[in-house]
Amino acid sequence: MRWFDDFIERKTREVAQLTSRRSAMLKVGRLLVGAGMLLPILPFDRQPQAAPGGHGGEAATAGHGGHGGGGLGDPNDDTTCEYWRYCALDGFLCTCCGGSISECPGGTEVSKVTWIGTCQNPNDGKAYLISYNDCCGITACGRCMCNYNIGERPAYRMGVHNDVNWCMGNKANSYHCTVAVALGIAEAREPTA
Amino acid sequence: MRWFDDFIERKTREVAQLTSRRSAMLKVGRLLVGAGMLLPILPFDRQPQAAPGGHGGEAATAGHGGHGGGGLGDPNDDTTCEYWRYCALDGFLCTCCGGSISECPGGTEVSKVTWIGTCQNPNDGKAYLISYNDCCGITACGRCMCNYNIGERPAYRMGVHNDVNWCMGNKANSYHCTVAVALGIAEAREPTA
Amino acid sequence: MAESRGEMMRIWRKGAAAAAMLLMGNVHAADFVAEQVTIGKLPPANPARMYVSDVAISHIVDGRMHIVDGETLKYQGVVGTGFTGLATLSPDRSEIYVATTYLSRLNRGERTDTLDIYDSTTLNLKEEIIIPPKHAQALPYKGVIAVTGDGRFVVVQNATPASSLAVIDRKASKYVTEIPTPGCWSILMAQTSQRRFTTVCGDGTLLTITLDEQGMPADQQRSERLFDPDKNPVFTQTENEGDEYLFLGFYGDILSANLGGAKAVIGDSWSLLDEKDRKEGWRPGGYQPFAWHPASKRLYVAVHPAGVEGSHKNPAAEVWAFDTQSRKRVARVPGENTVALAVSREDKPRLFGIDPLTAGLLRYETVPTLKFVQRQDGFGEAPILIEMH
Amino acid sequence: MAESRGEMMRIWRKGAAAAAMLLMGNVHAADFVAEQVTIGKLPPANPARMYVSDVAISHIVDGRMHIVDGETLKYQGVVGTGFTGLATLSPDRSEIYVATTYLSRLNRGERTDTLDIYDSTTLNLKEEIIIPPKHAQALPYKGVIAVTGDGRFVVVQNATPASSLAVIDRKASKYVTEIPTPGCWSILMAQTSQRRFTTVCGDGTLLTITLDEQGMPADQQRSERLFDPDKNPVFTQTENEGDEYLFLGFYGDILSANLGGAKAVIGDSWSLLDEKDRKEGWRPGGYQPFAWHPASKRLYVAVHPAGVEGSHKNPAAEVWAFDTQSRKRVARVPGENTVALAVSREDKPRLFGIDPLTAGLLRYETVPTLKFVQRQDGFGEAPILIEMH
Repeated sequence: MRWFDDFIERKTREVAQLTSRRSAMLKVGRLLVGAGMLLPILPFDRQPQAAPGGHGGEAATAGHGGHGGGGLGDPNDDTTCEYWRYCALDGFLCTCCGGSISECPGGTEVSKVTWIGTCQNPNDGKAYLISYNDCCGITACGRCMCNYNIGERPAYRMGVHNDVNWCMGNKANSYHCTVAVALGIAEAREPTA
Repeated sequence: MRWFDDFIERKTREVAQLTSRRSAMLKVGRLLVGAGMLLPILPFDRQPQAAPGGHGGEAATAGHGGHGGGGLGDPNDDTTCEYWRYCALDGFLCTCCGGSISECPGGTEVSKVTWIGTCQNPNDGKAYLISYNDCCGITACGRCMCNYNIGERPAYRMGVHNDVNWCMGNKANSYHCTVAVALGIAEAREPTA
Repeated sequence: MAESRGEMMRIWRKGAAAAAMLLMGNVHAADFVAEQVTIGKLPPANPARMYVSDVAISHIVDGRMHIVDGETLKYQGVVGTGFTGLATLSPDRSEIYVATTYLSRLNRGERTDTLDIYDSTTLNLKEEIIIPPKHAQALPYKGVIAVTGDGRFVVVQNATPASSLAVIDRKASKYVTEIPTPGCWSILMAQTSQRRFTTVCGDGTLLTITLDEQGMPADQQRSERLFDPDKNPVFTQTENEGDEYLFLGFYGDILSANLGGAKAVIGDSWSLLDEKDRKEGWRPGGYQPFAWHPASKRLYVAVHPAGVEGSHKNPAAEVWAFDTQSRKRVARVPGENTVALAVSREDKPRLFGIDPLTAGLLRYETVPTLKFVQRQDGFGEAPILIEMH
Repeated sequence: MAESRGEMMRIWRKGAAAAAMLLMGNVHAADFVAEQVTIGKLPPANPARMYVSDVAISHIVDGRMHIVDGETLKYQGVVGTGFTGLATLSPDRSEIYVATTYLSRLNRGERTDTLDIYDSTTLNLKEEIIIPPKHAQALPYKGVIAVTGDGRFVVVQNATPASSLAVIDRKASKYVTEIPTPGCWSILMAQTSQRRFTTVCGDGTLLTITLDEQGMPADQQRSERLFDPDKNPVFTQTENEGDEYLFLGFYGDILSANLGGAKAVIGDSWSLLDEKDRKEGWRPGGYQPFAWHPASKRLYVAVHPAGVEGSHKNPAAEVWAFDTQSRKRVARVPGENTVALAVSREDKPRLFGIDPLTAGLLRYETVPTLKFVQRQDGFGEAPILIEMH
């Protein structure tokens, strides 16, 4: 199984190299937020909406973003694109679709294959390997579209590519939303460029 | 065939009674424009967009209405909701989808059944029976959504109801867009209310 | 290279947890347990839970029913309703029924209509019952799909465009029969009978159909005229307390009928409007323009001023509350552009609405007085119907 | 009542014209000929006609390819591309090919992948060829579906996620074979050979595959390394003049290779950036970030300043024009947020772009100098790829 270990080692190195700093993520993130690429409805503003009843926290939904929010999203609010784990996430946040950061919404199934990002947690300064699992088999969620691409690469590097439907390996293969679970701690290095 | 003639007579009377004045249409129309009911994307502004290149005339598309237009739509511009024939039309204008006022876009088929409105032509002051044919069998157009309901009635009066898919009678039964052809001249009467 | 890629895929197929273990062997396993992805289900329902139908007309083959916690207006989940799906819940709220169309090639091809049955807690599909390809490809108005009080039969509005009703036996998981209902629309369940429902006809009468125990029509009787469809049409939406059904006229009348018997009995009617209202042209409007809370005798209506022919689906300028005993208006509040109203079944009911400009859901308190309290925007694209849990 | 309703339907089934005749008998037949509904087709194409792929991710099962007249930015029609459909045209532009997925129950159920073939004038479906259910459910990047120069074979990118290519014989209307291409992506057709194409691999090499006359792989050869995927990744989009292909690096390099032979030959490379550009952090970005007009030797690139890791899909702040002979920048104009560029194949080419903020299409003139001239917004939801007629 030596070749196998080699693969893992290479893969690990690869993702570690793609590690990016929070500062870079924020710069890119805001620009993409404005761009709204792949948005079903454009333009919009992804500021979190303060729910008048004090039950806020749900992010503005795609296409209906409020303009009442202010400032950057909170890197610790997992219903905003700016949540730290989303640095290579391209899709709908399950946290806005009835799920959570690690829970697919009811009625879905978890994608069998995933793509991997490496994101820095601003709370401990460490870089984490993040697995982005798509939740599959029911109609697209359409809420809280995010598109970050730190460490993302074209499809010739499939494991770090986010422009495919990662429900493709499932029998129920339509795309609903994406979770972001932490797999482990990676070494934080400067990104290649 | 006497019962048959009776039916036609009754039907004709019914649609004639539903005839409405342009003024009423405009009042309702503007409100509904603001409302954007059944819009895929909200809110929007249905003002026609003046295309910078001088090739204008295409109405603002659903969800992406420009705000550069001015004033009411032209009752003689069939790419705006305010076109006179659209007084009971609820759907996407085929004139914005590659078709024309009487032509379904390429790749579609014409609905076999229709609903009927009676709209006043501001150019000659006469009321016309308008047949709203849905164009069927391909993906929804999604452009130039209009929703006028003059003379429209609930589904217990199916022939003047616009909240069903009139492609239902076709084998290719998904809904793409709606044309509005003039079938004849009706007597213009005051609407019932 | 080729081999390792192949193996990579195989690793991934074991799922994220397995991949995590392997990857971590070469990273920092210390102090970190890889997270697992799980599948959620809905939290226990409260009476304010809403099921909001959305026709998604720009992608009409892919409609939805959004599930929203009315207490917080937080999104809880979604059920795909397909191409002009008509959805409702079982009387005990444990199941969601969707009558819809699937085409073999999305927008073309062979048409299959089904009654899809979902568990309302897990949102998993439990069953699919094939029905004739005639379900009404219509906007999801209240009453286009209904269930007998004992949960046994589901009745679905058909349109070809000729109107008929499909009867499905939920217990036996099979389609039973089609009942022609020419010129009539909507299904209003009797409450004191488990085998009886009424439909609203274009000549102004009500047609009551009584089923036998197999779900076959055993009796059909037509009532006296409830309304004049030319002069005073009614919305098809109804509200009821037991067998006492209320209808709303285009021009502001409340009509009534008792639908408990083999033949509907027309009750009395009254107007929501006084002389001044009429002068200002107030009229009801919307897709689900009124809601009734029988226990408190409160009726809520979405209204707009300067109503004209064709304004019957207009969004509301105001919501008015009436006491159905005194037949007096007891409150008027801003309408927030609502085109739908629904009230929760609880002692201190909450009233909900839909603002189509923003695909927004609206929450009003009704106790001590009617008051708008919350709005949350962005529930799908074209939500037009609310069913309460 | 029941009978007359039934008859009404029968009348209507004859179509609007028949109904018109009948209705007019009782109205005013005088001087009015009832209009007929007809089916349109596309007007003759001009070189500026655009085919714009839209993944419609909020309703991902129902994607589209919008057809737009580039001279006026007027909407001409649409082809449904299903669930993550990949679309392109035949070399003679007479047919549109869409490789896509249909699920038997819309978002679930049995998966069928097809190559749908449309007439590009009538937009009618001509044929459907069933292919293995492996087509890449990916964004429609340029090169994920391609056709041999003689129009015979259509090649489709697969992903399970293991990468492979599906070969379809258009003339025989049948699927031929699957060619595994682990770790590689995209299909770049040789122009001097009708049976050869190249794919870009994750180790930085190019893999060239030569088919036999039956469409079976007869030869596969891997090139020297074109790029370092870790240090200097390239976009998968390419532009070409004959067999001379240009690649664009994430950090502003133009790389080249000749793909005419059995083994790709790596050419020289140069940078778009000067010292000042580099200092300002200019980088290319987008989904189709560059366009080349070989006849005029003009290369157009969508660029943004202050580029960082992850900004490779960012919308453009500027569009830069280069002379590929002198390798000098000859113009820079506002980017209008474009994420795609395509240039028409004509003497005075027009350049087109996509602004994703507004789903807008952008038109630039290139003669005498590059200049932004028109924008029209609202072409679908998530357009990201332009193919010119």
